[in-house]
Amino acid sequence: MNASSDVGYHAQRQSRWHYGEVAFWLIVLACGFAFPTRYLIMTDILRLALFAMSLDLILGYAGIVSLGHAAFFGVGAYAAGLLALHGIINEPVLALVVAGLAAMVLGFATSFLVIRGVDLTRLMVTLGIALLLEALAERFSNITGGTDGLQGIEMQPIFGQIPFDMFGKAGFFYSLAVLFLLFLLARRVVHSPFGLSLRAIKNNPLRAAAIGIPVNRRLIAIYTLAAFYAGIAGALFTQTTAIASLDVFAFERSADLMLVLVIGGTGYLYGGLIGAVIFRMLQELFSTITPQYWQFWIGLVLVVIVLVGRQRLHRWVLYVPNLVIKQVAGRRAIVAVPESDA
Amino acid sequence: MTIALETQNLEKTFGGLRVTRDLSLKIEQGARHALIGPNGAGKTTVINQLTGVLKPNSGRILLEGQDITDLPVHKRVLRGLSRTFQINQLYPDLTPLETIGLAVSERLGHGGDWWRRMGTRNDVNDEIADLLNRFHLLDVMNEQTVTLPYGKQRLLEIAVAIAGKPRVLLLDEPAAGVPESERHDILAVVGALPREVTVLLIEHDMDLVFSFADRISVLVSGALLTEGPPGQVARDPQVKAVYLGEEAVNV
Amino acid sequence: MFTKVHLLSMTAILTNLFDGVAYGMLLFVLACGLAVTLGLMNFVNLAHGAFAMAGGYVCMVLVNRMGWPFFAALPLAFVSAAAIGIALERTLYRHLYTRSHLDQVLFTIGLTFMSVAAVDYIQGSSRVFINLPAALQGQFDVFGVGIGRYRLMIIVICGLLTIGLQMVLAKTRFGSRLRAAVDDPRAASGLGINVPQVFAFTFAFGCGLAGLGGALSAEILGLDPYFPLKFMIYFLIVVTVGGSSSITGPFLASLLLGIGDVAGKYYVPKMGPFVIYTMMIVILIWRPNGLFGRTAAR
Amino acid sequence: MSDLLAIDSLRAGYGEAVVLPNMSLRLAEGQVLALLGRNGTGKTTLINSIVGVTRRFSGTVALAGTDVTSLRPDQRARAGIGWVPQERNIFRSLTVEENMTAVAQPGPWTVEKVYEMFPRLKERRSNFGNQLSGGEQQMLAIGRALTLNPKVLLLDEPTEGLAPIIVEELLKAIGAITRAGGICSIIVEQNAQKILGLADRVVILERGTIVHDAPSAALKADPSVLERHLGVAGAAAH
Amino acid sequence: MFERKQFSRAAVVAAIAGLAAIAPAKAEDTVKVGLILPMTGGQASTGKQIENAIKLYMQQKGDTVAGKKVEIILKDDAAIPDKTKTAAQELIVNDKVNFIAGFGVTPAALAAAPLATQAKIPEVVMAAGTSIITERSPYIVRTSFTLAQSSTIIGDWAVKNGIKKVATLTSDYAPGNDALNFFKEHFTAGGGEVVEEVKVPLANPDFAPFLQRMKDAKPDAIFVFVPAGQGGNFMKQYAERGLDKAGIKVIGPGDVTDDDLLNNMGDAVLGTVTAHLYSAAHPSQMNKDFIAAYKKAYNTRPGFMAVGGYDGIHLIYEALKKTNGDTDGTKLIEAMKGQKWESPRGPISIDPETRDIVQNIYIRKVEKVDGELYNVEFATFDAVKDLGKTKK
Repeated sequence: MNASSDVGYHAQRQSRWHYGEVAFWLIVLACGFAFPTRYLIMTDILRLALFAMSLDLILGYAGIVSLGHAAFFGVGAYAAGLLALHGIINEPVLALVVAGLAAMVLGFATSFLVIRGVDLTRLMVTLGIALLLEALAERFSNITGGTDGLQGIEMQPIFGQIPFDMFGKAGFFYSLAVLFLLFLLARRVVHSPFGLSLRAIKNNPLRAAAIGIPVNRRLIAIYTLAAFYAGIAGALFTQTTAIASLDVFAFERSADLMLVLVIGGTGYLYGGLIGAVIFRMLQELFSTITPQYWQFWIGLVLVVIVLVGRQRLHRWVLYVPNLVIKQVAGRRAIVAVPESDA
Repeated sequence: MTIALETQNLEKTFGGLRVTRDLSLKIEQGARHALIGPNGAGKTTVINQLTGVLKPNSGRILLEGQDITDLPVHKRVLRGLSRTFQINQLYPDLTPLETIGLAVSERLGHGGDWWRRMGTRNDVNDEIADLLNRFHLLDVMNEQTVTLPYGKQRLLEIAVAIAGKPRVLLLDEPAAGVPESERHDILAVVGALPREVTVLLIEHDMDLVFSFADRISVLVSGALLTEGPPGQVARDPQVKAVYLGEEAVNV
Repeated sequence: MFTKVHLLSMTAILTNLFDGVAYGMLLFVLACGLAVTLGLMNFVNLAHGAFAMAGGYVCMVLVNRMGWPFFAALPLAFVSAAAIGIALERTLYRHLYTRSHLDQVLFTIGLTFMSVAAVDYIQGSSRVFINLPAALQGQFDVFGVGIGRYRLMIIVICGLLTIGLQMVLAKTRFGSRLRAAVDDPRAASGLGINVPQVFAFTFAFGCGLAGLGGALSAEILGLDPYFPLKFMIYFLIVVTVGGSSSITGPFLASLLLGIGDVAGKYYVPKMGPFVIYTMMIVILIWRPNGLFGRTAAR
Repeated sequence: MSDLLAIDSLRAGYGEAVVLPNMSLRLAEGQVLALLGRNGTGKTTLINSIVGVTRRFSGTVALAGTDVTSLRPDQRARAGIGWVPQERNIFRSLTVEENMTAVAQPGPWTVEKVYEMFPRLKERRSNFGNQLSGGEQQMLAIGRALTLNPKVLLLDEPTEGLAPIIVEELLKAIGAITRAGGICSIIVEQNAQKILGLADRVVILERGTIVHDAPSAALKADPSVLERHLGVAGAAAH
Repeated sequence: MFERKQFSRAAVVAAIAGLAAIAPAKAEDTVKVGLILPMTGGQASTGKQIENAIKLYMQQKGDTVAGKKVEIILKDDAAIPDKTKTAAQELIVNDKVNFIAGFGVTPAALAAAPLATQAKIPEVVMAAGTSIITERSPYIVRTSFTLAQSSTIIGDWAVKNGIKKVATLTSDYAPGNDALNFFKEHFTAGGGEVVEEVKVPLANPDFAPFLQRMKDAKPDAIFVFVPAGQGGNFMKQYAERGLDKAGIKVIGPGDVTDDDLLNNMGDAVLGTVTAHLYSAAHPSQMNKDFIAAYKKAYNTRPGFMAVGGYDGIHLIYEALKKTNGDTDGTKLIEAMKGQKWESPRGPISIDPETRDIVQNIYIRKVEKVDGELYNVEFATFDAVKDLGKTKK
């Protein structure tokens, strides 16, 4: 049937790999070789990107707002830290997965609280959970080291072969590999019927239920998965920095994350990656220019982004590539980025 | 005749207000049944109870003889009860292709499938293509819903409900708000619904009601006033009174 | 060690209650403007603390640098914060009323960052204090219960404000127009009430209250450029726990939070903020719209 | 006599949906217009469009010769539009008296005069809006619109929920108010019989379009028109 | 619907833009000091004092030493350790700094320690005060203080001066715990009794309830340690609570009566006795000049954090002089060991074994001098080493 194969073709349009995407990842990989002196900050960007991708899964796809995503990051971070510190699991990759699972368990448990209520309640409940964990971590300082954090973490080599080095080279490629694998998984998930149903729930939960989608179950599933991602990001943080301190739970971490995702755009997975690059670059730029007052400029950027309108801004950003594509390839120009958030 | 959808002594109160009063309806298999009544008669409340959005205070709802009173919305859908909304309830960011694809996938039980990509199941694709074709949406299948003309959105609204292969379909004012020029498409599509689907139409537009329905129930103040074939309802003096206001009708 | 302290003596309980009430009242004055913007205009204004900070610094400059009497500077704290509020409302905020909560959150976090850095630039990052008149310093004893003069003044001022606020809302035409606008903005507008104007005025008033609260709180909470970030969470707790449909909810939530916080620190110092966060989560799960929120509406 | 209300080529609706495709209607001082039609034919949308709370695509609305199209609803209200909404929309956290004083504008209609007309409201003056019965709410909605001292009074199903004796008095009062000068009224009704005695003129809507516009006397003379446009049988005959 | 392909092109563009921003810095023939301080966040005042003091020193002494130009590269870490670590690595690898310096809090100083070891460059700690820091790397040297230094001394002093019962209030983090433990050890060894012990959260808005608890415990004195910047709040509420009237004294390390805030604290602070390394009232000519210059430049009084910074940069200068401009890290750290000089706080030196500071600890009492509040020194303990290490 002609129309049917046509439909199949178009339905797969989004999930097919494109040259641009391949190029994107090649460039990221190339960065690892081109800038051997900037591994730490690039690793930082990768972790942030993974963390942002986690938020994108719930915010960009399912429309769940969260001001407390650091809760899962923190659990992952402490889990990885404790595993390494006490030598429970010495192999980083295995520890990473276990830490992610720990966060995932928390995600599943708290998802029941989060799927209830309106946006504001969600913001506050998620924030509350993160703050609560921070308070707990401070309270049980005999386990967590309290305000001073876990001291003396020493990471064993990855697969027993590749040691973490001071300049963060191993950490960078390790993080990159993890990010890429999890990206592949996320990409697969969001282009599945499950992923599509999340977007439907975000767009219109009433109608989603009316075509037979078990809304709550889907939301719980994605929230749990996102918690896993955030936990992995947190565990990567601990493993690559050998630090786990209370600020992994901090409100600022969750807030920054939101900014990253919004700068990059939600609902297409690359938003977190691009946002992380731009955000860190901006932060780096501003804090180099003015180490004391960089927050002012970050704030200004945010205000401008919102005032101008995220959609319009993305259109402007895409204006030049648009023009190039039009000239070179003679194809239809990019119109807009999907943006309709909770 | 088998009964597709039935309510038994349905009661619903909001605060002290009885909005559904002892309502017992029987809708036969394959019927084209219309539910009419003046403003505030409680039609929407009845729909919401049928679909599971609201819970009745008492009374039962039976779908093909099975009690569905306590089932959540999505489970009723899976049992074959679908609805359209008076005000479009679509996914603004999704395309008609995705919207229908999703509905079909959910029905076939692939909705929770998180590994297989969309568009890789031929049975799903076939069905999507068929629906897009029937509802005149093939040409716009890759447009974002929010950008479609109102009439196309209305068609999509009905197509989504049909994609669930319902055995009973509740149509809530399908032609509401559609410009005159696009109205014809909607009426044609509604008229061409397969006979095996039982349709309950909630409608103000009497032209549409009388051209479509083979049976009409009149709801007043939450209670059933009368029921019968169109001719009989049209002649009913009580109905006349409700609509024209000869006398106040006490129920 | 516990045995040596008579933790459960009547005076200890009363002193804690007094301190808790004062703390709660302060939180209320600081946060009630946020309840207004959130409940009335459905606008998430995370920059609310910035207005409080503005009021605090204005008061500090007037008193410490220009030698104004403390009580003369307080109204100025109100006025300046309200003026900044109305200026921002007219130029920036009103464009965002119809935007998503996420946009509002980002925008106001951005404003908060800017205010933090700006105040740091102008006034430095050290904590500042406002020179108090001698009459407000120290404590006096009532049947063994220590009554702090400054806290007593806070209770008096904030109590009067709360009563005044309630009176304005309940008894004046503006109050009834405001309530009408909240109840049903569409009908209110169709019946001749200029809803945006009413809201703008209310917004400015809320900012003014925050400014006043900022000036009053410098002594107790400390005033530095990070004030808006540090206390943002407290304000949000007050508003979400109390519900934002009336001022009674936030008022009671503030008292609850104030007393709970003080008692928590006194009796279980190690548990610290744990008590409060748990309380908030439980309340929000039990009643997603807050203790006194409207459950039916929206 | 000049037109107090003039609607020209108004196209309006909600969101993307167009309910009134092209509405033109003029109303002179002292006129009482009965707006009839089945459910969903756009009666309330027409009222709401005059008030200014619908989406306007094109066309104009003028009040006493002044174009009010670009005015906000509250400005229109102050310019002289008194609205009794279909859902009554009583402010529930305001008392009966506050419901009126909050919107009142100077003029002959004072709260006291409203109390004279509805003594029941006076008894309940300090009750809150959400404590009133349906009938009381209806009285209050009308009283509230009157204290605005409007030039155009828009009543969307004002008799709904009122006892017959009150309905009669109310309709009489509306007639008297309107004819006392400086005012015109539009009453939306489902129950045509109730209102034919009062109205000077009857407009019937179908799918947002005027299908009948004539003096009410003509309609009384020929009930088949009503049957055709409002009844159930009329459609069956198609 | 957006076009994925085109979008990912945009992603590529963004990535390239990102790359362009990361441009490697080239090394020059200067001496670079990477200064990592909390310039934002709750600890910002610490960072600013140190930065100010360093700027002042370089204005006074010029920015060349041993023929090399000294360049300061300031990075903000907001007192968050992972940011410290990233900043330190960036500074070492890209900016090729010869020193890393600053470090507002202990975790920050610790986070940078392994980098200092591996890169073999000196880490000059100018603020953080936990004993263990200098043990974490042979390249760490400290010009601030340790809490053990002052806490033990005030513990001994208290017992000898008629204080028998003490309640303690300390911030719940490593320096606070150091202060508490060293104090307790010395105080109880001398026969004193700790009747109440409260650890308060580091970020703590209101001391009132804790203070009430202190008051109800009826001690002779309260031993207090709160981080620099919070002392003002504490003292205010101490007075408000009427603890001064109840005859409960405040003792502790000098953080609580930090000079830069002291003047705002009100008269209740009068009579507070603290043990500390520095007082703005230290009666040396050098200190008077330092204060005058600092006040002139920044219009505020310097606190002990500023002195830590001032001495820190001095130590860097001196080390460079000694190596004749050689920037080899190992040589520099050797040059730093055993350095002795006169600081605004008095005579100080670097312990050649522990690389920690050896300094006089003064017992001071808050008094009013010319209408301003000062910590007036009345007893001196000479050349105190860090007892946290000498014990081991």
